[in-house]
Amino acid sequence: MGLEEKIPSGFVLTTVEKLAGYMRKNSLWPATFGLACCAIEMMAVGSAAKYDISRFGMEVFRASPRQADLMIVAGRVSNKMAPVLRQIYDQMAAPKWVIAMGACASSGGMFNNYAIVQGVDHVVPVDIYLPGCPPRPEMLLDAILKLHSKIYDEKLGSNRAQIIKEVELAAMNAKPTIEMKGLLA
Amino acid sequence: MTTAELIAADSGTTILIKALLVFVFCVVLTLMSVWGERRLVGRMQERPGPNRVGPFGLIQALADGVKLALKEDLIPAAADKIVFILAPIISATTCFMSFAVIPITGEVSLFGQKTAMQLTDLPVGVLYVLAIASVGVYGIVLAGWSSGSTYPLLGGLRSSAQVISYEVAMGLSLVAVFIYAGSMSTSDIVAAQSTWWYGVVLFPSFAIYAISMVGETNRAPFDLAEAEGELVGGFHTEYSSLKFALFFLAEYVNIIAVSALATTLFLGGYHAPPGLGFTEAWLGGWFTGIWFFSKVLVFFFVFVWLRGTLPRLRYDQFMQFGWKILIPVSILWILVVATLRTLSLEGAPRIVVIGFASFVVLLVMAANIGFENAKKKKLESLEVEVSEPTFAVPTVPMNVSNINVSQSSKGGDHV
Amino acid sequence: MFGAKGTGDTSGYGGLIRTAASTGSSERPYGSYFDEVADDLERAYPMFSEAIERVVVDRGELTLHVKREKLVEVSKILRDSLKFEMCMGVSGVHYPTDAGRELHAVYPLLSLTNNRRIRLEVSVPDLDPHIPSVVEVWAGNNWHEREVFDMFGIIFDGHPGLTRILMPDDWQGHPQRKDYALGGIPVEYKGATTPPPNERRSYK
Amino acid sequence: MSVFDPYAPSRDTTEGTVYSVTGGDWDSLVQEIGSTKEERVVVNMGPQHPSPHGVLRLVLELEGETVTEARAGIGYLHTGIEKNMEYRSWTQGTTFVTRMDYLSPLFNETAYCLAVEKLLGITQDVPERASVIRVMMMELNRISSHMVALGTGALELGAISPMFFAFREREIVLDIFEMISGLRMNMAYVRPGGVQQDLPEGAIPKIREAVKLMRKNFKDNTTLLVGNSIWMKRTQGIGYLDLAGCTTLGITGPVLRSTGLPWDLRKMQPYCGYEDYNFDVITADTCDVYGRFLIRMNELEQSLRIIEQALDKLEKLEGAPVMVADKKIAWPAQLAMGGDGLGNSLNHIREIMGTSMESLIHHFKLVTEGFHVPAGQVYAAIESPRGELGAQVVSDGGTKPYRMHFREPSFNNLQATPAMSEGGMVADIIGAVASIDPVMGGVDR
Repeated sequence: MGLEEKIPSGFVLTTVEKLAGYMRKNSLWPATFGLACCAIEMMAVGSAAKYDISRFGMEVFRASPRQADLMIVAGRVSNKMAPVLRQIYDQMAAPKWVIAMGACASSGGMFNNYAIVQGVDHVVPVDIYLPGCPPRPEMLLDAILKLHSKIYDEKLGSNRAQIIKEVELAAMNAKPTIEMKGLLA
Repeated sequence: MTTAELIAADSGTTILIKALLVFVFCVVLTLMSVWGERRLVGRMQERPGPNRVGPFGLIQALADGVKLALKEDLIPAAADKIVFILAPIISATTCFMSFAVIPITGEVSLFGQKTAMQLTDLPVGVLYVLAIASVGVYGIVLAGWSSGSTYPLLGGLRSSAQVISYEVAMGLSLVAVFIYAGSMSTSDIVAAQSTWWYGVVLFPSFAIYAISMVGETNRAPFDLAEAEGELVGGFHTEYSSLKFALFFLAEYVNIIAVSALATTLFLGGYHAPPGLGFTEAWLGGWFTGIWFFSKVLVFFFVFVWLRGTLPRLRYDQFMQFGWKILIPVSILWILVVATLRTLSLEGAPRIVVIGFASFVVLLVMAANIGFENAKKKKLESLEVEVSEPTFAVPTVPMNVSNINVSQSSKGGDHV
Repeated sequence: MFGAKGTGDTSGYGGLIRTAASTGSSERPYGSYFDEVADDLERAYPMFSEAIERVVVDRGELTLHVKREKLVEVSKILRDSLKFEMCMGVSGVHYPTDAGRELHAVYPLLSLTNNRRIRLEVSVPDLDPHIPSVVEVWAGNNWHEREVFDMFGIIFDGHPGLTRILMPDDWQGHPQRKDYALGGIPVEYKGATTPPPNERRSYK
Repeated sequence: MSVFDPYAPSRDTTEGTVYSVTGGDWDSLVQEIGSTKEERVVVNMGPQHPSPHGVLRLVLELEGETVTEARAGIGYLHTGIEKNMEYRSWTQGTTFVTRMDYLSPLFNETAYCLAVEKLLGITQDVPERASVIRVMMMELNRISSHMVALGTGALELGAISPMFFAFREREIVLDIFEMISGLRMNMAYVRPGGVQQDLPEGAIPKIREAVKLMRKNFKDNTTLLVGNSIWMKRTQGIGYLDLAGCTTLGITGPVLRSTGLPWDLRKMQPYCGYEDYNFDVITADTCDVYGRFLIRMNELEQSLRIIEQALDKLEKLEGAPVMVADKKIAWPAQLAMGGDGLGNSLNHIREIMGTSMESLIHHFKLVTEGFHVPAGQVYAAIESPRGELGAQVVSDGGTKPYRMHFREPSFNNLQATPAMSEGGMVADIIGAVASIDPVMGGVDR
């Protein structure tokens, strides 16, 4: 997050974007953030030869959030854990991504009660929601690959600023959820 | 013409080219070794390892490096800023410096000029390497101290204690080499090994050096300064981005550096293994570099192998091992070597030398037996004192078929 | 046929009326090893009839209802004389309709020596939720009592450090009491909302 | 704090002063504590730390590398499962309990179902085939659970490879689970009255093959660890807890057996027909981390023995029911895949929709409302991989549990952390906690 932010938009920037995207997606170090059942499937992705996440250069599960790029929130987040989760997210160095692994992390799942945060997106921004209770290791691999392509296409510098502007504009003009009738209209 | 004289004749351009080559060699070898380690460990654990980035995943390490460089640079609020920035720089620069005195090839021709792939040849080359290595440790210690958090502090403390004790063992293990080679210059030591490698002649020294070099580089099973299980990341817990990359780089360059030193001092440096001496003239002497590489890679493989196999030692056990075993053994060994050397230099008859050697061997065996007996006795006398509990402890009425696994062999009824 | 008698609750959720379960006292002989346990206890503890309110044998399990003032004494006797070396924790139960004895604490005991299990039960009113702690008898009950305090608000007098254990320190209320709603947040989906499960029926 | 403060009262206990803090009185409190205590190094491990299994928080007070005080903080995974079950029918309860201790889902389910069956008074009516399947599944589960314990335990002591070999074994077991129940974890396979469905075709030979393979593979980890002098040094004499300590702390499972007491509920208070199987209880008398790991390694072999005997029994019981005969309890769905790849057995649907109105009503009532369970309270305990797992169930006669409480072995055993680790080194704490093998999902529920 330094020089590359200052390149003017144009051919050079798009080339740098591609290169940075390629390097970033291929060296996506996850932070160890296992919480519940999903954590075991996450460990299986890292430790069972059958799935072997190391093929994508991701076996470097960093214990220190400072060195991690990806936080896989694997499992239910309780009200007591939420501040800790946020702190760890804040300790990570940008650019950083979050996968909400499993139904509980995505939406609270079957535990809609006093103890559980109803979706980790109440606490940190989420890039990929992965359904399942718990998702199979193959599903986690798929989510990671989807995140890879997302990272690869990510924009830098002025291009990024442009996109942020557009997204914010769209959000301003969007109807509130309560007015979005969808299928129930 | 000795290597020192060869190098002294170098022109300025040659020196520059050589310096560049040494640097490139280090960086490339580091990138390859990061990849190689992950692939090798993968094979040991029956999985493929990184294989998606580039052919066979070869540029995996490059991707890691570039990514780290593109990350946000964090400096914790509690950190001592100047030292925090300085620490990785110290680590990364010093690790390269020791390569200046490592002889990588024998006599080669570089753009028509006869030279040897060795940047400089100091008369006290090995001492220089040791000194540089000690400075490098400051990087780790300062990183731990300046981070302003407990894990790095503990990591840094462990590291300083570790390096002090293992540097002593390492230095002592080299004394025997100096005695035999009669020189502290790396090129002279290589030249002195043209008939017998010191790894064979001075095997105890070699073993001690090999153990302490693992301790010196903070690698498993002596990776206490990082100790992911206990201290998260140890000294580099608070580091991110390029600063972390520098530590990462330093770790691997250090591995290569100590391996290169081991090759130079104990495995005949760039010389071919016995019986393959004729290859040394191939490619105008450059082939000797290949022998050097292969020996370094063997050491590197052992580093990876250790990591794949062994658990981590505990801090106090590690220090005990250093101070109570490695250092006393080194000192005794130096005494023996010095005596033998003096005897043979004084021209004592061969029978006396052999007699002395076998006397020492017998002495060591006797000491070992005595030591084992003492250990057994100590184990027997070790009675745990248990105060009587004030409440009921269950008596075991059970006629349950059970196997007590701590009492070795099988029991119980296998119906 | 399906057991829906009396309440007329055919909602499918059986959530209209919850009555406290209360099994009456059992008479001797209790069967199994229970008579022996009761005899031993009576012998070792002369104030048996004062301390034990009721003896219930139900589904092959013996429950001794103990007055709270006598709990620690009875526990010590059970541990030392009757060899119930282990207490498998304590669990709270909240019976809001059982006036004067709303909160129950249930202690399952295990004897390794005799391979027996019994259960102690103590009940206290909502307004005075104090029970003497048995941590000095069975140290392993430390966390269990903290959990019951956390979840039911029963205060264990003499506990070495009675603080919340599962919920955050600044949490309000005791979540597993019956008067505490299940909680959760209403889920909003394109204009339609799904209330938390305990509010899903209009009969609430 | 001498003056009573209504907002931040404090009282002195043997564990030190306990403060109740509300609102903004932190500053005064911190000041007070800061003025009285001497300076010391306090390391806060967790709740997110690579070692202490999951979200356990350890607060350590250090003197150099020596731990002078250790306290465990839990609750970071509190899910409110016990409360949530009070709002679901008895059958739905298995779906919740299976997610408690996620490394041994089948044990949670079985403990719960045994308790419900006891309440219903149908313990004797559970078909034998169902019990045998339960035993087999539980023993497979014990293997997968012990494998994770061994793998992560070794990883925490710094050895990385055993982890991979352990997960290789675990995958074999999970494949069997998937074949039988359709899920790798959290399968809600054991139901009150029996099991959810019968074994699929060809399951028995496949399991036999897996047993053979595992028996061969188990040696890998044993040879990697036992006999490795570093591993021995890191485990022998570490985390000492003797029989007196275990009983007073209520500790069960491998930790209790490492003191030499062969206490195993499968032998002492058999359930699910465990009295009909031949196996040995594994004990050690070293009272340390080494003994506990050795017990786990050897229990794997005993589990394989039980599985083989269960398979023999299953072959004899081919075609027998796996659910109680009482239609008022048995879940009506005879699960089978329809032609569309979804749903229920076509025959079942044809019967309830076409031929019998009563069947339809019955199905509807049982699935939406669930069955009633007579009022009362019971405690059912089984031997989970971590110790005694007890289900304390109270029913008020309704279709939902009135109160559920689980006596989790991890919750109880974790209390031994200070006793095992105080006075040791920082690195020993990791080994001691690993030897307890706590699963935070079970601890916090």
